[in-house]
Parts: sequence; structure tokens; C-alpha cells
Amino acid sequence: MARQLLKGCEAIAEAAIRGGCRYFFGYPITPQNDIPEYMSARLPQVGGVFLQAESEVAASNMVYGAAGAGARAMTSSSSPGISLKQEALSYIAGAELPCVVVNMMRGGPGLGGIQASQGDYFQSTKGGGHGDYHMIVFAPDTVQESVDIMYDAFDIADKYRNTVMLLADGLIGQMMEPVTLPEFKSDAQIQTAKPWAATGWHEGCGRPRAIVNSLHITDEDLEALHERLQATYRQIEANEVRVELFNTENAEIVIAAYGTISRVCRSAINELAKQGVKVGLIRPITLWPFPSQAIAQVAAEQSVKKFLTVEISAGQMVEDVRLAVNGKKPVEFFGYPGSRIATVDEIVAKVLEMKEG
Amino acid sequence: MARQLLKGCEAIAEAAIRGGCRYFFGYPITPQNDIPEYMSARLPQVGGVFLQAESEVAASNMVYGAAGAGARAMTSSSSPGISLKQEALSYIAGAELPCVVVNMMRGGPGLGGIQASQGDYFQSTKGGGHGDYHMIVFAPDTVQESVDIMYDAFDIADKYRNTVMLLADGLIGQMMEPVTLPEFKSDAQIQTAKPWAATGWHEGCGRPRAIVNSLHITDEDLEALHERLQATYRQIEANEVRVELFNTENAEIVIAAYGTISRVCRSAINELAKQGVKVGLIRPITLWPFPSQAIAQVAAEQSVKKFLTVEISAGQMVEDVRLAVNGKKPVEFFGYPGSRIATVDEIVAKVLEMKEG
Amino acid sequence: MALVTINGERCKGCGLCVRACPKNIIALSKTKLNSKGYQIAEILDMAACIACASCARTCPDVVIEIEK
Amino acid sequence: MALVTINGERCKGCGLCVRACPKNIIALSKTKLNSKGYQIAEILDMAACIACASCARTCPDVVIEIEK
Amino acid sequence: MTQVFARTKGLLDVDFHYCPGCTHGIVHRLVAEVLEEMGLLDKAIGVAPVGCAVFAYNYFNCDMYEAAHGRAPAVATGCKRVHPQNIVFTYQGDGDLASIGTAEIVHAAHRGEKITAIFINNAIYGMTGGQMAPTTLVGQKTTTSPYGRDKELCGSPIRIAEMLATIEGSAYIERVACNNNANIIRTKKAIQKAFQAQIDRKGFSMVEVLATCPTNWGKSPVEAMKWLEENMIPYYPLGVYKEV
Amino acid sequence: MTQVFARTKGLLDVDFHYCPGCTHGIVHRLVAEVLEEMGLLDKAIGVAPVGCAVFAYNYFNCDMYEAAHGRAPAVATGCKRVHPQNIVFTYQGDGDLASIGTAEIVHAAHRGEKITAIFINNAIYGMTGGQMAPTTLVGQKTTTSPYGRDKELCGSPIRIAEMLATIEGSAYIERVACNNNANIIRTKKAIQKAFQAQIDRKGFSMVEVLATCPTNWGKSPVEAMKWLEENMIPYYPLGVYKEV
Amino acid sequence: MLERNIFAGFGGQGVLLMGQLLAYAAMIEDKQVAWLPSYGPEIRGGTANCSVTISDQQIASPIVDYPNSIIVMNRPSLDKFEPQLIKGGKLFVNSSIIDRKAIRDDIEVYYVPCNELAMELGDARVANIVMLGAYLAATHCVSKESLMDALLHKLGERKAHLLPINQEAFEKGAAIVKQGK
Amino acid sequence: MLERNIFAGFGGQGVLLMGQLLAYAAMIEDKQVAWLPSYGPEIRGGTANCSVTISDQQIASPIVDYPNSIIVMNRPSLDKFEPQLIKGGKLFVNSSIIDRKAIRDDIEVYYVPCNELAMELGDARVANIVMLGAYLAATHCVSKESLMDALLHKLGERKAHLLPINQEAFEKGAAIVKQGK
Ligand SMILES: Cc1ncc(C[n+]2csc(CCOP(=O)(O)OP(=O)(O)O)c2C)c(N)n1
Ligand SMILES: Cc1ncc(C[n+]2csc(CCOP(=O)(O)OP(=O)(O)O)c2C)c(N)n1
Ligand code: SF4
Ligand code: SF4
Ligand code: SF4
Ligand code: SF4
Ligand code: SF4
Ligand code: SF4
Ligand SMILES: [Mg+2]
Ligand SMILES: [Mg+2]
Repeated sequence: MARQLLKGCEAIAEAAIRGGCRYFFGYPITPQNDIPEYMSARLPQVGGVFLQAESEVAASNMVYGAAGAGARAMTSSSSPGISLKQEALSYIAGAELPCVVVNMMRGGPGLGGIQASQGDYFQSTKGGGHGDYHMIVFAPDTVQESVDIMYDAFDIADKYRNTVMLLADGLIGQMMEPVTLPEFKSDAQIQTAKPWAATGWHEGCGRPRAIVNSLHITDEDLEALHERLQATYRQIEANEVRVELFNTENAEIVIAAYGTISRVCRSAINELAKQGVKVGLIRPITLWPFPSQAIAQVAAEQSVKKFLTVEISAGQMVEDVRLAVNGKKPVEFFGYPGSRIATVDEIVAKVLEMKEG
Repeated sequence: MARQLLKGCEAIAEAAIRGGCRYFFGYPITPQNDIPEYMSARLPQVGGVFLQAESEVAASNMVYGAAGAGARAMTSSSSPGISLKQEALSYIAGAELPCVVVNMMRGGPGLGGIQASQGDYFQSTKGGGHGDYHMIVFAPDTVQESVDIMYDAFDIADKYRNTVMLLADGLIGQMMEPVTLPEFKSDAQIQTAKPWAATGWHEGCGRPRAIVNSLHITDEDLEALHERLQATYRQIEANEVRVELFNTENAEIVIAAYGTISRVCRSAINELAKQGVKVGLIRPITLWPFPSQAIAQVAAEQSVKKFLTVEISAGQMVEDVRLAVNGKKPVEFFGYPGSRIATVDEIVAKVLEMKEG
Repeated sequence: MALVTINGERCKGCGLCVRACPKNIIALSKTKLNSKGYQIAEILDMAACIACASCARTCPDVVIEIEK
Repeated sequence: MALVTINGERCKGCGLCVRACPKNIIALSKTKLNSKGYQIAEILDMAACIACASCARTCPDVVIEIEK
Repeated sequence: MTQVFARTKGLLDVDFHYCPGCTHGIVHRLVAEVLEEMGLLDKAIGVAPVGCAVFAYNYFNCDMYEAAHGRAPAVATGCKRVHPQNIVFTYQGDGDLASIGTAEIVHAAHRGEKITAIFINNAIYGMTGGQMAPTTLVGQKTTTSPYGRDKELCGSPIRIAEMLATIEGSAYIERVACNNNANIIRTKKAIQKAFQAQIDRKGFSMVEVLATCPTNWGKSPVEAMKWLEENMIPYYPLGVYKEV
Repeated sequence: MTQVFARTKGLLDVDFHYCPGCTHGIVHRLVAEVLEEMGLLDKAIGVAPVGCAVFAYNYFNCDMYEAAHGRAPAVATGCKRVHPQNIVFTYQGDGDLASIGTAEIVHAAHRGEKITAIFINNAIYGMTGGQMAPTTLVGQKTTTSPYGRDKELCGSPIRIAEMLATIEGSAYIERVACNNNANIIRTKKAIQKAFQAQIDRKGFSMVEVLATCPTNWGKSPVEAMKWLEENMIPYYPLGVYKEV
Repeated sequence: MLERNIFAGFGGQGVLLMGQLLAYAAMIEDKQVAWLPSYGPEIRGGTANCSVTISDQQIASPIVDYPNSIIVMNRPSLDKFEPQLIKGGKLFVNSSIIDRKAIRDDIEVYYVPCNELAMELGDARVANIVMLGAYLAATHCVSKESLMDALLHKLGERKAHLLPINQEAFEKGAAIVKQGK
Repeated sequence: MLERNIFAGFGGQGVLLMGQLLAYAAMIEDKQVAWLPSYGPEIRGGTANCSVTISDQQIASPIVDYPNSIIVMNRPSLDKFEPQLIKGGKLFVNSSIIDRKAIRDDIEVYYVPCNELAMELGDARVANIVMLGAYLAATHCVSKESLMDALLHKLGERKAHLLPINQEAFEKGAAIVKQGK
């Protein structure tokens, strides 16, 4: 299949459409405007609807409405806008609705800057909204991987009736790389049965009356919801973990990193290899569920002496790495919070320092 | 001093006023309505202002405005409302403003129910908003402790130019217990120097022009902000950790729990003591900064075989406990997510089971 | 003649039907409480009823039915 | 006589003053670029200026000052 | 004998949870009757608010949503865009629609969203225990205006029908009251017209219903009706504010 | 020689970051001049929006805030309540005020908040690269209405001045334009009156300024002015909508 | 000493107040106390209950799983709470409107016709105080004086004239228990 | 093969496009490629730059810390990027508007009077293509044919008539380098 040179945001938008997305509700914010802009031009061509909402709050509640109506709906935004969606994301979890959300992170806190950042790791993986819920969080490191993830995101969301988030630093969205776009999914693939969706109802229409709702007023109801959710989360943890291991065999030091910075680490690893230092890379592709088992396995390797987590944040994923390593090996952190990006040189130096120390 | 029988919410409100709060911006939501209601009656009596905002979003931005104007301002809400405040909380962090926020948690996700819950632990401690920032999070277990914390909350907020959050399950707010209220802080204590605040300016007025702002547009500016913030956080971690240890000496099993459920655990511990089982309790009073050191010390004790974290959530604080214990001892979890509350019997049984296993 | 049926179990004794009746023939029972403890509305003089349905229209709990 | 001073370094060559001048005596320079590369506005015929300040009022970058 | 008045099939056969004399019940019945009479029940999709009517999903005999506080118009928009042939309505209180949900209702109107909003203005936050609403009258005591609503501090109550009528996209806007027989009949007509505007795809429609909250007003249901007549109707004039 | 026109002390002596011909600069100057002339600079506290005017805090010679997108009225409220004797104003774009910040501006007006909003309606989202605003005209092409704004899909543009004028708490509401000398003078007068309303504690005041965004309209600054005259003014009639 | 009580009844029966009065009296006596309402789901109407824990030591859990005493003012509350009472615990039943007897035989039961006794005093609203009188006569959890102080505090100046009738109600309730002995 | 390039200049000089053309050409040749704009702070105007990494293997970091080649279209870009070039790297300077020479002597420098050559062709807008011609003549990073294909793709049908002038511009740039040799 022919490769195309596409900007990350545009590739993501096209992949979403080919993966079945027909409803997009969004609000402008840099650096993800190419997604809504692309959608506004493209969705009408495939019989879909693009709507610019009055705010991120409204956009995410429109997604709730469209998802509850049985559609494949998504929204995208960047950090401040994603913060505004937290209530709705929690409602979507409480109502067990499937949808897809893109967060093209920028530097925070506050208005911050639009520099590349991974400062929203915790917000995305631990639940920025209230209550006990999880989103399935994917963190691609290339435009092609963004496409591949987005293409299947709606299937996964539908399967678990859960939000799928694509979490990327702004670089991924602004970068152009050659990509191979997959074929459009067929209508049959797209139109999953959703007997719980609000579509208009009458007695005898073959399903119970739909109530799309996140209110679970009695202890019993709320408990039942939590039991369903936790069961779903266990299933997701069992089925959906994705991770890439690179050079971990016989590695002395293993770096954990995701997204763009993982590519910088890869360069550093190549560099170190030239110097005869064996360094491996664990690249979580799903941030939740987190590839704890894979990390624990690597941590159990004799050869592995230390871990280093590199982030474009002040040390967030490092906690999950530490939890996975569980004290078996030291886990260090290197990175800057959401403005500066650690360079190959810095990472090399850090690794060499760890090797000495 | 005379004890008074007060509802948690009312006691918190009165303590805030005595601690210097003069501006309250809120929006109704159960189970914290007693706070704004009390404030609406009481603040005008002390020359303060109560304002019911049009939403939680507005309320938190009014706090940003009032805090930026140099005032001691607060807001309070409950889970869904707190989710709506995430953007503003991130802005407040980015602008380095001091303020106080109460989250009287309820069951989530979504509209959930108003049952007692601790489901917002992650949101509060890891940053529910975007970007790398922290709030100082207090979790009282009695009405008196709520009062004591709230009374000093504004001092701490001012000291670090940071948000202080009081995080409690709804029970704390609804419960009545005898409390001793502290005296009103003096005006001198309340009116900390805030040369950065917007108060009206002219050349030669003795301070630079105030710019209350969370936009840090250049890499250098954003980096400088992060350096300041991280330095502040390290200072807070050094100075502000609060934790209560109960019966940890020679304990075989140590329970970690905060808020109301820690009191249930205490009953369980008393019960177990009667059966000759030595169980200790670590009760974090600050959830961030987390008492990791204290836990690590306890984990290092010979006598301690296992840890048990008990929560009214699906297992959130347990991660911080595991990080602190760092693999030295097994850390188990018991609890229900935000509806049912583990009973004394259940905790006793769980501990006995751990003792066997 | 009209027949007004009040579903007593669902009546909440709010008295709005009493106010609405142009014929003043509805009253809250001094004696009949339903299982929730509400005083039930009663028709005092069915013969005087003109089946205008004012009572039913105002009843917030939709407990009144009318035939003619 | 009026004196119109244009701060060339700050002018962005937007041409709004050109449009605003009732006397049509302002034009963008074909030759003078400032350090940011903008064509600077120039007064072609200062004598004709009536000091109406239309140009200054419309200048978005507040680069025009007028004396009389 | 013929049936003069019977319970509509638009309502499920369950008890309302509302307080005695709460007018939410009256408006529920009217909406349900209109849906039934216009043959819309199998096309209708309703959106319950956060407010005392939060359980509306248990009462209307059609597919329902429960939306986040104030966001019913956004939820309805998401639904309507997916099912343009269905009839989508929101049912919202004054805290929900006129306070936290201001942006959502204004922009549903602005987009000319083909939905219908039933707006229950009872001048108070019912569910949460009687706090001040943007519609609370000046001087009215509530749990967050314990000294009476102070105009200097929090302004005069907002008139939503008038405000939304200025927006091009709104096709039908009327304010009614459910205080007596005649007005209840008018309320039903207004609801009919609002749904008709949606069917005709003319744009956004809203019916503002002046309502009571006996519990939080601290009045008997009958006294509450009188208070509504004497205080609310003068400030909130009834009538059609927009019809295209 | 006497000074006929000089740069106001209300502006700091720095370059604007705006595009060539962007009318934000004109309105900045007018606000700054009014503050200086009314002797308000040492009392004034401004709130910059998120939008192209985000850096307004670098330009106005008084204490300033930068607020979250759309929340300037809430921030201004927080500030004004603490400093009732100060003069607090917001400066907001149409994305900021008429879209995401709808609830905040409506309720600032509703409370009769003693603040002044300067509202720059340039029919587009400038800063983020020319997306559709609620004020974008029907048919206007933007980066999110690439086929031109479709009335059926997203309604007709919202008229904010008219809408806010229906609210009791608003004391002064005027719509002006900055397209020519006469209108610029009128704009300045409107800003004066708006601040005066605040000084007199009459309530909320707002000046809506029809403005251009040459960059995102894809027009030269001069063409943009013409487009404003030919397209915006007819849809957005100039005038005083509220004066108490 | 560690007393765990549950007060339960209909919304309007003043059960939350009963608990508060007891809690207040205990505080006057310098005891530790925790009053906890069940503020449950946001549904209107229905039953209300609160628990009051009194101790001379710091109170660990304020949640009452195993009450020493249960005071039930209506039938649903009896049905719900009777099974939770500890063995040997005390059950106070408002026999005016509860039409059944206790089922358990491993507890002490007191039947108090609260509404009737209150009506005898001409004020149905003091039924809860009647019950408190009975409760205290049986448990001696706090002194009568402390309870009267608590009552006075709650009534405030504006309603201080209601003290006598409340006192009478209290005595009537207490008498029932003393008679029973 | 691993080529790391930085293209830099004023906003209107088409530097992002230069990078995209190179990236597209590399893709046509089945190479791995990553184009990364510096999309920096949300401030209007100022300079623009992008980096293009080309490799026959998977590209690890798309961020270019040490470029092999630097193409600068204005003076600020020269000042900023010259120090970053690797030893022995190639520096392409738009000598039409850059008034200084390179400082370093451990690099290869090509001075290309892009604007003048473009003006010779009567279209100032093709200055960037002139530069691309020079760049490719020196680096042979992709073939001329691939670049022309890329150009044709970018121009699209509507602007296909502009291909000849672009080709000429390309040749003019290439000639400068070849002459220099
Ligand atoms: C985000 C959020 N804020 C606040 C609440 C709490 N809340 C529930 S209902 C309600 C107001 C209800 O008032 P109204 O809309 O007037 O409806 P009514 O009960 O009067 O019918 C509020 C503030 C909530 N559930 N969610
Ligand atoms: C919560 C949030 N959403 C979106 C943005 C992105 N954003 C920045 S400016 C802007 C719109 C600016 O448009 P407008 O208010 O019309 O101002 P203009 O630039 O046209 O003057 C947006 C959507 C943001 N910073 N924060
Ligand atoms: S139908 Fe009319 S007359 Fe008959 S009882 Fe009802 S209100 Fe009275
Ligand atoms: S209106 Fe209905 S609920 Fe109210 S008293 Fe009459 S019958 Fe009963
Ligand atoms: S002052 Fe008036 S006449 Fe003179 S140059 Fe300016 S616009 Fe023209
Ligand atoms: S209006 Fe100002 S910036 Fe524009 S050309 Fe004239 S002087 Fe220059
Ligand atoms: S609280 Fe008010 S609005 Fe709510 S059900 Fe009761 S009477 Fe109705
Ligand atoms: S983008 Fe538009 S509004 Fe923003 S500075 Fe440029 S011209 Fe002005
Ligand atoms: Mg209401
Ligand atoms: Mg704009």
C-alpha cells in the first residue's frame, strides 16, 4: 500500500474515520487544531458530522450524547481542554459508554506553553476525574503507530464500553512521517450491536427501554456498577497491554520511556551500544493498562542492574515503573517537566553516570 | 476552652473564617452544602464576602481572581464539582497563587451517589488537572482535626503560594463531634505581604506591576516556573508531611488508612489486640506530601511482616504505600470503591487471613 | 353523572386538587391516611361534580382519573 | 503646519493610515523596510497635512505622533 | 361511561419521588401527554437533568438519558445529531439550565439545535436543599441567601425566555405557569408548539414553566401556588417570546 | 508646537505582537487612553483573555491578570469583590466571551457585577488559526467551516450585545466598530461610558467592538476593514443597547 | 464505657434531634461523642436515622455496626434495625405507632407509647423527648440534668418557654421504664 | 545513511515547505523520514524552522540535536544554528540576504544567492527551490527526479504549470554548488 507523508494530527483524524468514527465534537486548542480542522472538511464527505462545540465541556458532553445514541464519537483537545472534560469523562465511565479522546499534550500547568510535554500522564492513567474509573490510554511514538492505534480505538472502546484515550506529546501531532493508511472498515464492522443505546423505543421493539445514566443512587446499584467496572478493568488488563521491548536482552541498564522521548532514548541506546554499553528500552504503548508484568520480568533478569525512566514530565510514569519493579532493582528518573526535552547526550551521560554509581 | 458540638462542614467553615478566610466562592452540591450555607450566613458578619457562583468552573476562577488580588479565598465542592475545577486548579498552580479547596467526596464515577467515598485520592494527590503540579492535600479523620487543619490551611497556602486541599469523605462533613474552636487569627496574621498581588498600581508604589498569570510562553520561562514549583514541592515535602502512627511498635501487620475508614481500622485494631494480634496503624494526615519516609521506617522494622491498605476506593493510596515500602514487605489491599464501607469485622477477618497466609 | 377516582395509595395529600375544584367538593380526609402517612383527597359530593378535570390536571402525582 | 512622526521601527506597514488619511498624503514606502522587513508608512506631503489625527487614531501599533 | 381524564401512556406506572404538591409532577404529565397525543413516544428521547427531576428517566415512557448538571442541551445535541429523525428533549431546572448550564442552553439556541427544552423555573435549587438560584427573587430567603437575595450582592433574577428569544436560532420560546387550570392548559399547548417547532425543523424551542418548590420555599403546596402567582408571575411575564 | 496626538501613558512602551493591521492594537490604545484620561490607571486592574490578546498584560500600564479561556469575568469578579474600589475590566475575544465563556459573561451581567468587559468581535478564533466562532457570519469560510458556515449545521451568528441587554444587571451595553475615524471616536466614547457606569456602581458594562483579523480572514488589513463594513456591520447593528 | 446507639424513624419525628440532644448532653459531661446521620442517597422523604457513639475514651469508628441500644420510632426502622442489636442490648420501641412486638428474646425491650404520652401533654411534637426519657431511665448514659442543659441549648432563648413541657415529656418517658422495673 | 537537516528562515520564506519537499522525495525513494516543525510558543510572526531526518533504517529520534546539514535563509537563523552543525557538516547560506560569512572553519559552507537567482527567473518565491537545488547538488541526499516528483505532488494539478520555473530554479541552485567545486 502506498505510503503518504502526513502530519500526525491529520493521520490520526483520517485513521479515526477509516476506523469508523462518524461524529466529532471539538473545540480549538493548539497543538491539535489539525484534527478538528481535518474532521470539519472530511467528515461531511463520509456522511459524518463535525460540530464545533461552545467549549470542551460541551464537546465532551456531546460525545456522551452521541455515544449514548450508539454512534462512534470522539473528541480531541490538549491539556487545559482535557482538564475541562474531566467531569464528562467520569460520567462516560459511570454510564459505561464507549468513546475515543485524543490529548495532544502541551506544557502546563495552567495556560503554560505549547511545548511538547508529557505532564498529563497521571491525569490520564490514574483518573483526572472523580471516582474510581480508568481509561484505556495509548501512547504512540510514531505517526504510523498513531494511525494503527486510532484505527482500532473504536473497536476497543465498543468492546469494553470504555473510553480509549490517545495520549501524545504535541510533537507527534505536528510531525510528518510516511504512513500507510488502512482501508475503511466496513459498515458491518462499524455498526456494533448496542442494545443499550438510546435510539427511540417502543414496547416490543426487541430491547428494554434505554437509560443512559451515571446515577447509581442506592448502595447496591453503585456497588454493582463498581463490580462491573472493576471486572472490565481486569479484563482489559488481561487483554490489552501493549509494550515494546528493545535490546532488553542482556541489558545492564533498562530505560523506560514512552512517546517521542522514547525515540530520543533509542538514539541514546544506539549511541551507548557503540560505546559497548548494553542498554535496553521498555516502551509502554498502553499506559493504562500498564505493562507491569513485562517490566517485572525484565527486572527479574540477572543482567539488569538498574532502571532509568525518562519523561517529558517531572517524574510520573516512574512511579508505575517502580511499582512494577517493586524494589528489585533501583529505578532512577531523568527528565524535565514539559518544556525542555532531554537530549541524546544528556541521556547517554545519565546512563554512564548510573553505570559508574 | 469550651467544646461545641458541630457538624463537620460547619466546623470547617467556622475554622476557615477564624483562620482568615474572607472570600468564599461556591456552588451547591451534596454533601458539602453546609459549608456554603454556613458561609453565606457567617461571612457577612465578619466583613467577608460569600458569593454563589454560576458553576464550579466559575467559582474556582473567582478564587483565582480573589487569590490573585491578595485575599484569603476558598471554595468547596464534592467530586463532580471538583472535576470541573481541574482547569482552574492547574491555572492556580501555574500562577503560583495560594488558596484553599475542600472536596467532600461522594461516590463516583459520574453522578454516582452521595455515599461516602475516597475515590478522588488519585485526582487530588497526583494532579487531576493538566501539567506537573501538586496540591497540599490534608485528610482529617475527626471534626476536630478538620478544624485544626482548616485553621492553618491559609497560612500554609500563603507560605508556599500553593493550593491546600482538605479531602474528606462525606461522613466527616456530616458527622457531629465536640470541637474546640480556636480564636480568630489577628489581622496581622491574616494579611500576609503579597507584593505579587493585583491591587492597583502606579510607578513608585513600592512594588513592580503585578501580573497574575499562568502563561509561560518561552521554553525558558516555563522551565523557570517548573524549577520554582519543583523547589517549592521539595520544600513542602521536607516541612509539611503529617502522619499519625498508632501501635506500630512491635506490630506484626500494619494497616495504612486515612480519613473515616482509618477510624474503622482503629476499632479493628483494638478488636485484634483483644485477640492478641498486634496490628499497627499508619494514618497519613497529608496525602501529598505522602509520609513515605515514615512508612519506609515502619517497613524496615523486624516485627512488621505485612502491610494492609484499607480504603473506600478501589485501591489508590495502596500504590503510594507500595512505593514507600518498595518491595520490602508485601502490601495488600482491602476495601470497596465508594459505596460500601469495609466493616470492623471484615477488616479483622482480612488481617487474620493475612496472618495465616 | 361524573365519576372521579382518586388512587389513594399514590395521593400525597398536597391539597392542590382541593384548591382547583370549582365546585369545592374535594377535601383532604381527616381520617384516611395511606401507608405513607399522607391524608388522602376525597370527593365530598360526587353528584355535584361537573367532570371539568381541573382536579386531575393539577394533581402533581397523576392520581386522579375521571369518567362521565 | 503639522508634524507627523512615524516610528518606522514599529510600523508594520499595514496601510490602515494610508486608507484613513483624508488628504491622501500617506503611502507605504517602496524602498524603506524596517528591521522586521515591513514597508514603512511615509508622509508624502507634510504641508498638506491638516493634523486631523485620523492616521494616528487608526494605527493599530500606535506608532504615529502628531504635533501642530 | 367515557373516560374524561386518564393517566397518559407517556408515563410509566410508578410513583413520583417528588414532594407533595411539587409541580414537577404536573409538567411531567403534560410532556408525557403531548408526546403520546402527537404520536411521538417511540421517537422521543429525553434527557433528564441533575436536579429534583434527575429521576425523570424513571418516569417518561421512552428512551432517556441522565446528563451531567447543566449539560443536558449538549447531551441532547450529541443525540440529535446522531438521530436527526428522533424527537429529543431536555427537562431542566433553573439551577441546571439558568446557572451552570447557561453556555449549553445559549449555544443550543445559537446553533438552532432541533431540540426542545422544558425549563422548570421554581426560583430555587430544589434537590440540594433550597439554595439560591439565578431565578430567585430579590428578597427571597434561601439557604445561601439567608438574609434574602440582595440585589446589590447578586443582582436581579435572570429572565431566560427573554434572553434566549434574542437568539436567531430559537424558533419557539414561551413562558407559562402551572398554577391553575387555565395556565396548565396553556402550558400543555406551549409544549405542543415547542415539539411542533422541532418536528418542523425550525430550530430550538423552549418552554419556561413557572413552578413551585413547596418544600424549600417552606410553604404548603397551596400557599406556594399563591406565592408563585403573587411574586413570580409579575416578575416573569407569561407569554410567547419567540415564534417563527 | 503642541502635541495633537501622542502615545498614551496607559500603554507600556513595547511593541505589540499583533499581526500587521490587527485592530486589537486600536482597541488597546483606546482603553489605555480612557484609563489615563479618566485618571484610573492606578486603580485599574485588567484581565487578559486567552486569545490573541493573551499578552495584553504586557501592554496595559496597570496591574493585570491573565485568565483561563472564557473565565475573565469570573476572575474579574473575584478581584472586584476583594477590591470594590478598584476599576476592573476584562478584554476578551469572541471565542473567549461568546463561546466558552458564555456562562461567565451572562452571569457577570446577571449579578450586575461592577466590571467592564471590552469585547472584540472579529468573527473568528484568531490565535488558534482561524477557526469558526459563534460570531462567524453565515457562509464565511474558516478552518473549521471549510465549506462556509452552514446555518443548518451551526446556526446564525450570535448577537451578544442584544442578548446581554436583556439582563437586568447590565448597565451599559453598546456595539461599536473600529473601521474608520468616526467609529473609532465613537468606540472611545463607548469605552468611557462603560467605565463611568462602573465608577457609578450602576452594574455591568460591556462594549462590543467589531474588529478585523486580516491574517485569518486571508485579507489585507485594508480589505479586512472593507469586509467588516460590508458584512459585519449589517448583521451586527451598531448602537447603544442598554443604558441605565 | 462505650455506648453505641441508633435512632431511627420517619423524617418528621425528630430522630436526628434526639441523637443530637444525647450527643450534646454527653459532651457536657466531658465524654467523647460522635453523631452520624445516614445522609444516604439524594431521595426525598423516607426514613431517617442517626447513630450516636459515646465513650470516655477517644472514639475510634463513629460507624455503628453493633449498637448497644436502638431507638425506633416507626415500624420500618424496627424491621431494619432489630437484627443489628447486640445480644443483651436495649431496644426502645415507639409502641404508639409500631404495631408489632420485638422478635428477639436475647435483648431487653422497652415499649414506650411516645405519641400517646406526648398527646397527653397536648403536643405531639414532644414524642421524641418522651422516648429520650425512657432511654435514659434505662441506660443512664448521661444524666437528666445534662440532657435538660442540652435541650435548653437547642431550644435557645426564643423557645425557652417550651422547656417545661419537654421536661414533663421526659419524665413521662422515664416513668414508663421505671414502672416496668 | 542518516541525514539530519535543519531548514530555517523567516515565516514567509517557505522553509517548512523545503523540508516537506525533501521529506516527500525521501519517502518516494523508500527511505525512512521524519519532518518536524518547531511549532513553538503561540506567538505570531518571527522565524520558522523544521528539521528533516532521513535514513535507510528506522528513525529513532526525530529531534535533531546535531545536524549534518543546515540550510539558513536569514541571518538570525545563521546565528542560531551555525554552532550546532557537526564537524565536517554542510552549511547552506542564503547569501542574498545574509550579510555575514560563516565563522566556523571545520565545516563546508555553500553561499547561495537564492533571492537574486530567483529574481533572475522573475519569481522571488522560488528562492527556496534554488536553495534546495544547491543542497541536493552538495549532499545527493535524494535524487533530483524524486525531488521533482515531490514538487509536482505539492503543486498539484492546479499549479502544475509552475513546475518549469521551479525546475530552472533548482538547476540554478545546483549549478552554484557545481561551479564551486
Ligand atoms: C457539577 C455538579 N454541581 C452540582 C451538583 C449538585 N446539584 C444537584 S441538583 C442541583 C441543583 C438543582 O436545582 P434545579 O436545577 O433548580 O432543579 P430543582 O431541583 O429545583 O428542580 C445541584 C446544584 C451536581 N450534581 N453536579
Ligand atoms: C480551555 C482552552 N480551550 C481552548 C484554548 C485554545 N485557544 C486559545 S485562544 C482561543 C480562541 C481565541 O479566539 P478569540 O477569543 O476570538 O480571540 P482572538 O484570538 O480572535 O482575538 C482558543 C480556543 C485554550 N487555551 N484553553
Ligand atoms: S372534575 Fe372538576 S368538579 Fe369534579 S371534582 Fe374534579 S375539579 Fe371538582
Ligand atoms: S392533587 Fe393529587 S396528590 Fe394532591 S391531594 Fe389531590 S389527589 Fe392527592
Ligand atoms: S493627520 Fe490627518 S491629514 Fe495629516 S497625515 Fe494624518 S490623517 Fe493625513
Ligand atoms: S497604520 Fe501604523 S503600522 Fe500601519 S502602516 Fe500606518 S503607521 Fe504603519
Ligand atoms: S425539593 Fe422542591 S422541587 Fe424538589 S421535589 Fe421537593 S418540592 Fe419539588
Ligand atoms: S491572528 Fe488575527 S486577531 Fe490575532 S493578531 Fe493576527 S490579525 Fe489580530
Ligand atoms: Mg429549581
Ligand atoms: Mg476572535
